[in-house]
Amino acid sequence: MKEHVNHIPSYNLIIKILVALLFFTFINTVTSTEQFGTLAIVLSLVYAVVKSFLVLSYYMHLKYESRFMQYMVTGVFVLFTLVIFITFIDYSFR
Amino acid sequence: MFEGASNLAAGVDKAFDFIFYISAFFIIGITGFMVFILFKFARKRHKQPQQFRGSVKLEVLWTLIPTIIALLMFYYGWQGFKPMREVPKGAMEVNAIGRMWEWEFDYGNGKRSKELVLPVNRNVKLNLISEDVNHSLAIPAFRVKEDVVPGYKNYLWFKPTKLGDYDIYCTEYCGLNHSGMLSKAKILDSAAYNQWLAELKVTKVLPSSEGLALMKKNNCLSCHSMSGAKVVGPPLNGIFGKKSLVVTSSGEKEITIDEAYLKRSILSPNDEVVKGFPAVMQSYKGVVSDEDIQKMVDYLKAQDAE
Amino acid sequence: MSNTAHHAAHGIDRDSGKMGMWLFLFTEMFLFGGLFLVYAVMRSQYPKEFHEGSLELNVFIGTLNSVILLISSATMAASLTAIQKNDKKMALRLVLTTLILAITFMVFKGYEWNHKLELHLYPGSEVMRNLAKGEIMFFGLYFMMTGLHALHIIIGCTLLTIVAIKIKKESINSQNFLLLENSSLYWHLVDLVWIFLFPLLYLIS
Amino acid sequence: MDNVTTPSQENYLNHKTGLWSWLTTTDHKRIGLMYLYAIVIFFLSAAVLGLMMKVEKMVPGQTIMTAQTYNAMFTLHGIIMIFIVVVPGLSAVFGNFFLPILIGAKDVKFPKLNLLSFYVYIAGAILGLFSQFAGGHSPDTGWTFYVPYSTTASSNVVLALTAAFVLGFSSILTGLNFIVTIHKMRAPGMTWFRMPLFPWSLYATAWIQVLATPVIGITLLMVIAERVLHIGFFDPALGGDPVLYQHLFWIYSHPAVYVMILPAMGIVSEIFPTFSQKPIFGYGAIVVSSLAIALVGYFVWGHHMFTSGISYWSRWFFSFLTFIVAVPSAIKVFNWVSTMYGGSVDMKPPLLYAISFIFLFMIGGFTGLTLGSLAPNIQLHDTDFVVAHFHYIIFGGMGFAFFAAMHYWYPKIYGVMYSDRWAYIGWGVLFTGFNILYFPMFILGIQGMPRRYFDYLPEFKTTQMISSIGAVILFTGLIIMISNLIYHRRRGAIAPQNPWHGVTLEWMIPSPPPHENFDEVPTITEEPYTFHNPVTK
Ligand code: HEA
Ligand code: HEA
Ligand code: HEC
Ligand code: CUA
Ligand SMILES: [Cu+2]
Repeated sequence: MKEHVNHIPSYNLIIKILVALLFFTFINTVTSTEQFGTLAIVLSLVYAVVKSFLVLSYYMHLKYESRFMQYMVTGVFVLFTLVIFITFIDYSFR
Repeated sequence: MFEGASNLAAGVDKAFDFIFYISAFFIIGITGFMVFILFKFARKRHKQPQQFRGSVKLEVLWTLIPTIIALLMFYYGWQGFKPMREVPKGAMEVNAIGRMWEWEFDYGNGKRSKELVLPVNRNVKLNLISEDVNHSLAIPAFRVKEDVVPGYKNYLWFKPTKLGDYDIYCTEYCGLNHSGMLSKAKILDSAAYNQWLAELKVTKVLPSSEGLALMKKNNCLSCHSMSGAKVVGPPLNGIFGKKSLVVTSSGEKEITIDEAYLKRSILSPNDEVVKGFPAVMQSYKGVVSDEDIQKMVDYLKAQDAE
Repeated sequence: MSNTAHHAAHGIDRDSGKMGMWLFLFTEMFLFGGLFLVYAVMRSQYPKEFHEGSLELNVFIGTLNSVILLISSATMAASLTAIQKNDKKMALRLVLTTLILAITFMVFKGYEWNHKLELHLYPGSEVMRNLAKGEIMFFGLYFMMTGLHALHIIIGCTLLTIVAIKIKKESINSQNFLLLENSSLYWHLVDLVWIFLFPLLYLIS
Repeated sequence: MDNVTTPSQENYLNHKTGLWSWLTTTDHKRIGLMYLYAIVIFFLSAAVLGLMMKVEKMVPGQTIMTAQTYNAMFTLHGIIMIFIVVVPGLSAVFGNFFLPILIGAKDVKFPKLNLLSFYVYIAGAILGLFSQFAGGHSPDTGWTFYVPYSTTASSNVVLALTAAFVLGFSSILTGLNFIVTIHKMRAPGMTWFRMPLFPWSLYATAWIQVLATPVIGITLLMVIAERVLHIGFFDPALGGDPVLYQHLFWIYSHPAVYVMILPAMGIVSEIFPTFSQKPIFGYGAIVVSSLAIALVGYFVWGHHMFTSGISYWSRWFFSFLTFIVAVPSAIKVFNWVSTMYGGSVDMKPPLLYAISFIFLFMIGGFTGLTLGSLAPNIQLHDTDFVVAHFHYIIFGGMGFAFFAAMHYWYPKIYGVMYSDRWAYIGWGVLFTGFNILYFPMFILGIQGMPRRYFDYLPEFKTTQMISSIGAVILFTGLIIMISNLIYHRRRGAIAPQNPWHGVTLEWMIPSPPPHENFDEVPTITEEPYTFHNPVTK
């Protein structure tokens, strides 16, 4: 196991991320109050995914974590998506 | 498998036999080979264990061959299953109703029967309706089985090909008397069938099914059946107006079941206990509103005595 | 997981402690994942009723709470930076800010729930029983999901309190801050869940 | 090498004594043993329930119990066997005891968490038993808790559900602990591919425990919410969906069956090389197939629901994947058999059990394929055929692997030997009884005999009778086997350090192992299962 340098995210970075997160939250409320139809749900999910990506990489330090952890977290999300997808093989073809 | 009596049997049996023979081959083969090894390479006889660690060729071989066999098995199973979901046009429809713990078959126009009577060689579609919990309608001789799920529109179809009586089971666990939820499928020739249908009495549809819903909701049916079966408590179908022997604190007496008695039985069941039953029913005073009790009693009153 | 710090004394290195925490977070993801699965299925069955149901929710409070949680996530992340920079005071202050924000979140949540109760909108109520089936489902999910989330916030608050005390006592310091790190991971997860809950419950028009 | 440990030497058993030292221990070996005793006791009590069900079914009609009791009985039997015995089973007992030793570590990574998960387990188990006896009816839903019955039944379902929830939590903690342990605690030189196969199988198992168990947790919580708070997730009257429950339940419970069998496969993978004095055949293939089973096993849950009205394509998909997941099992079977080929095979009791494992697992596996096939499933679903399938694969597979492990590691755990002669006799009776008990159930199932039936039609009389007699023989066999082990615990001859001439790390330390396993941490320099001078005396 190699010693990796311990990254400490600066206050500055933390605030930048916070601004981005708040920004997406704000847009989200806007795009869903207007009549965006089914697009609204898609957009909401896209924003949520972007936001969670930010939180995971910076606040939860995944960016500085080992490759293995990054794969694992991605894997878990992929696994969950697959489960939903497979369940819908049932529900969409009823 | 044992002899089938519907058009679907052949497909099921073919897939089953295919898997069965292959399995038998592998099980006997591998076991035989193991026994051979135990004999040939027993420590008594074979003192120099060879130290090889594997063979890529063999690994590939025994990945590929089982994959192919498995896919073949899948294919036969699928082929046998495919027709089961394709109901031919013009199949006659019967509603199969499952409730704790009986089957009822509704031929339309108020004609209901506890047994499934069908003409031979005609396609039938059974619409599966549950009035309470999950059940499953199974007729092994026809190789059919589908769950009867409340709120679901499930169905099954088949074409009976042989005259005779066949067992119907409930195969989804549905509570106390699950194993008693049996019936028969009677396959007649069409003349006999038509005559049977013509003679089938029209049962009046019960007025307040709200009462029944309440009884389910309050779990009355976990102790009482509406089919005449003795469960924990006495069956409640058609009891209104009948005579009943009850045990009170001052001894046994015979009463006629009237509205007042029904209410007393729900509010203070242990004052008059039906003879032959344990006094385990709890009072529903304060548990169920008077209004609801009235509805249940009305329902019990309206039940047709059979 | 609250005793990971204790293990630290016995040589639980930071890497292992964090890995254990991540594995635990995976289980949390699947715990909520089950609910999201139910949500997805039910939404596909009753799109209209879900829309109707979500109109009943207070978007303003929802948004406000989102903002609060995001900020609290930032302060938590910052406190981890602070402790690593050996700024004990700052770290403590940031953890306490997080705690206060968490409590504020709960107050708003409580207000929102209370409002629902006043309208007799709760599972099993008469009003609820007379709604359309899909709406009953929507509110059922709403209560279950936000309820479970709130439970996590409460657990988080307890954790934060312990962390604050330990920073104060300097048993969490710039050399040994695994508990703070793991608590902040936990806190971010709670935030992460809300990032999905908020649009799905409040914003689906 | 065969230096005999004198009992006076300090080891984990006499390192500290007294009940308190056991109850508060963080030694993985002691925790493993405590699990062993708890699990054996629960196994025996649930097994007695199984026996009683068989006695009830000896002849048609009511004999020794009412339908109500019968239903409560198979529910309790199922809950104990699945959640309390076989899911934790091998990993909690032998995993705890041998995982650290096999990878050359002094303990698991989080020893206190390990103890905590033991107590969580005990709490869950007690809650489960309590649900049977607390006022009201005992739960009678079956271990699957299908809604809407489980949400309307008047019995103590909530307690039983909570029990399963708590037990799941314990299982998660164990899994988590093992993953970190395997990642961080391997001895120097022990690369991933120098790790023996039992730790590998535990690794795959642990991932399933971590990633699948929470799903059952939330599902059971939803059922509890439905019963207590009247939220109608699954109640059609409130817009819910009963089949959705089945999806959620099996998303966990299918992977759970691999939680049961994977460690069993790991154990026999240890036994075959030792008793053949020959390296395992196809080490890499066995590792990969374990991981493949864990991964693909996640996606086949729907094969339990083929008749519940799921869509056509859903059935197609699940059946297809079910056949795919059988292939890695096939690979393992071929590799085990090939391991013995060319070896110097010594038919000691552990090997006998391992071989019976292959035989019974094949029968269970192939009948699983029959069930996974769409058309036959329609005929066989929820019949005694399914009951026979899973008893063959759980009891015949996992159970026999448990017995194999017991006989294999007994000398290591206790430092004494059992009687080979009685072990053979016990095996003979057990194996015969087992087949007489469960094989007829395949036939019953094919003829249509449904499961969870208190009573049956007269046409099944003879077959039921034969099967019940099998249960009694099996019972006798178990008693012989267990008595042999218990009897020699105090009176057995002192065991050498390495009675079977194994080459994995547990045989390099004294029997019983010292408190901290290794005096100095070993360094690993070669592949596992390397027999430099095979001993074939
Ligand atoms: C340890 C537990 C365990 C294991 C490992 C398995 C393994 C398998 N199971 Fe089983 N199963 C259960 C425990 C288990 N099962 C339980 C408890 C139930 C009932 C639950 C309930 O309803 O209460 C159940 C029910 C069950 C059903 C649902 C039946 C129904 O209710 O309708 C199905 C259907 O597909 C199934 C299939 C399989 C298959 C295909 C495998 C496969 O993984 C088997 C693979 C093994 C082999 C194939 C044998 C070895 C291979 C060879 C010798 C090589 C040759 C191979 C080929 C040519 C392919 N199982
Ligand atoms: C590990 C899993 C496991 C094991 C080992 C067993 C073991 C046995 N089971 Fe199993 N069984 C299940 C798991 C298991 N079962 C599950 C999950 C179900 C499904 C439940 C459901 O439908 O929800 C089930 C269902 C089930 C049924 C179906 C009920 C029905 O559908 O109607 C039956 C019926 O015969 C049965 C019988 C038996 C028998 C006779 C044994 C025998 O093998 C037991 C042998 C042992 C003994 C006979 C006793 C040994 C005792 C001693 C050695 C000494 C005792 C001394 C003291 C306690 C002091 N079981
Ligand atoms: C715990 C099981 C149990 C439950 C639940 C239960 N009962 Fe009963 N019931 C019994 C038993 C046992 C008897 C017979 C002994 C007695 O009269 O108390 C009985 C008797 C009765 C009788 C008298 C029948 C007769 O033939 O004289 C009526 C009417 C009745 N119950 C209605 C109800 C209703 C309505 C409910 C639900 C609201 C209900 N029961 C719930 C067990 C139960
Ligand atoms: Cu109806 Cu079982
Ligand atoms: Cu399965």
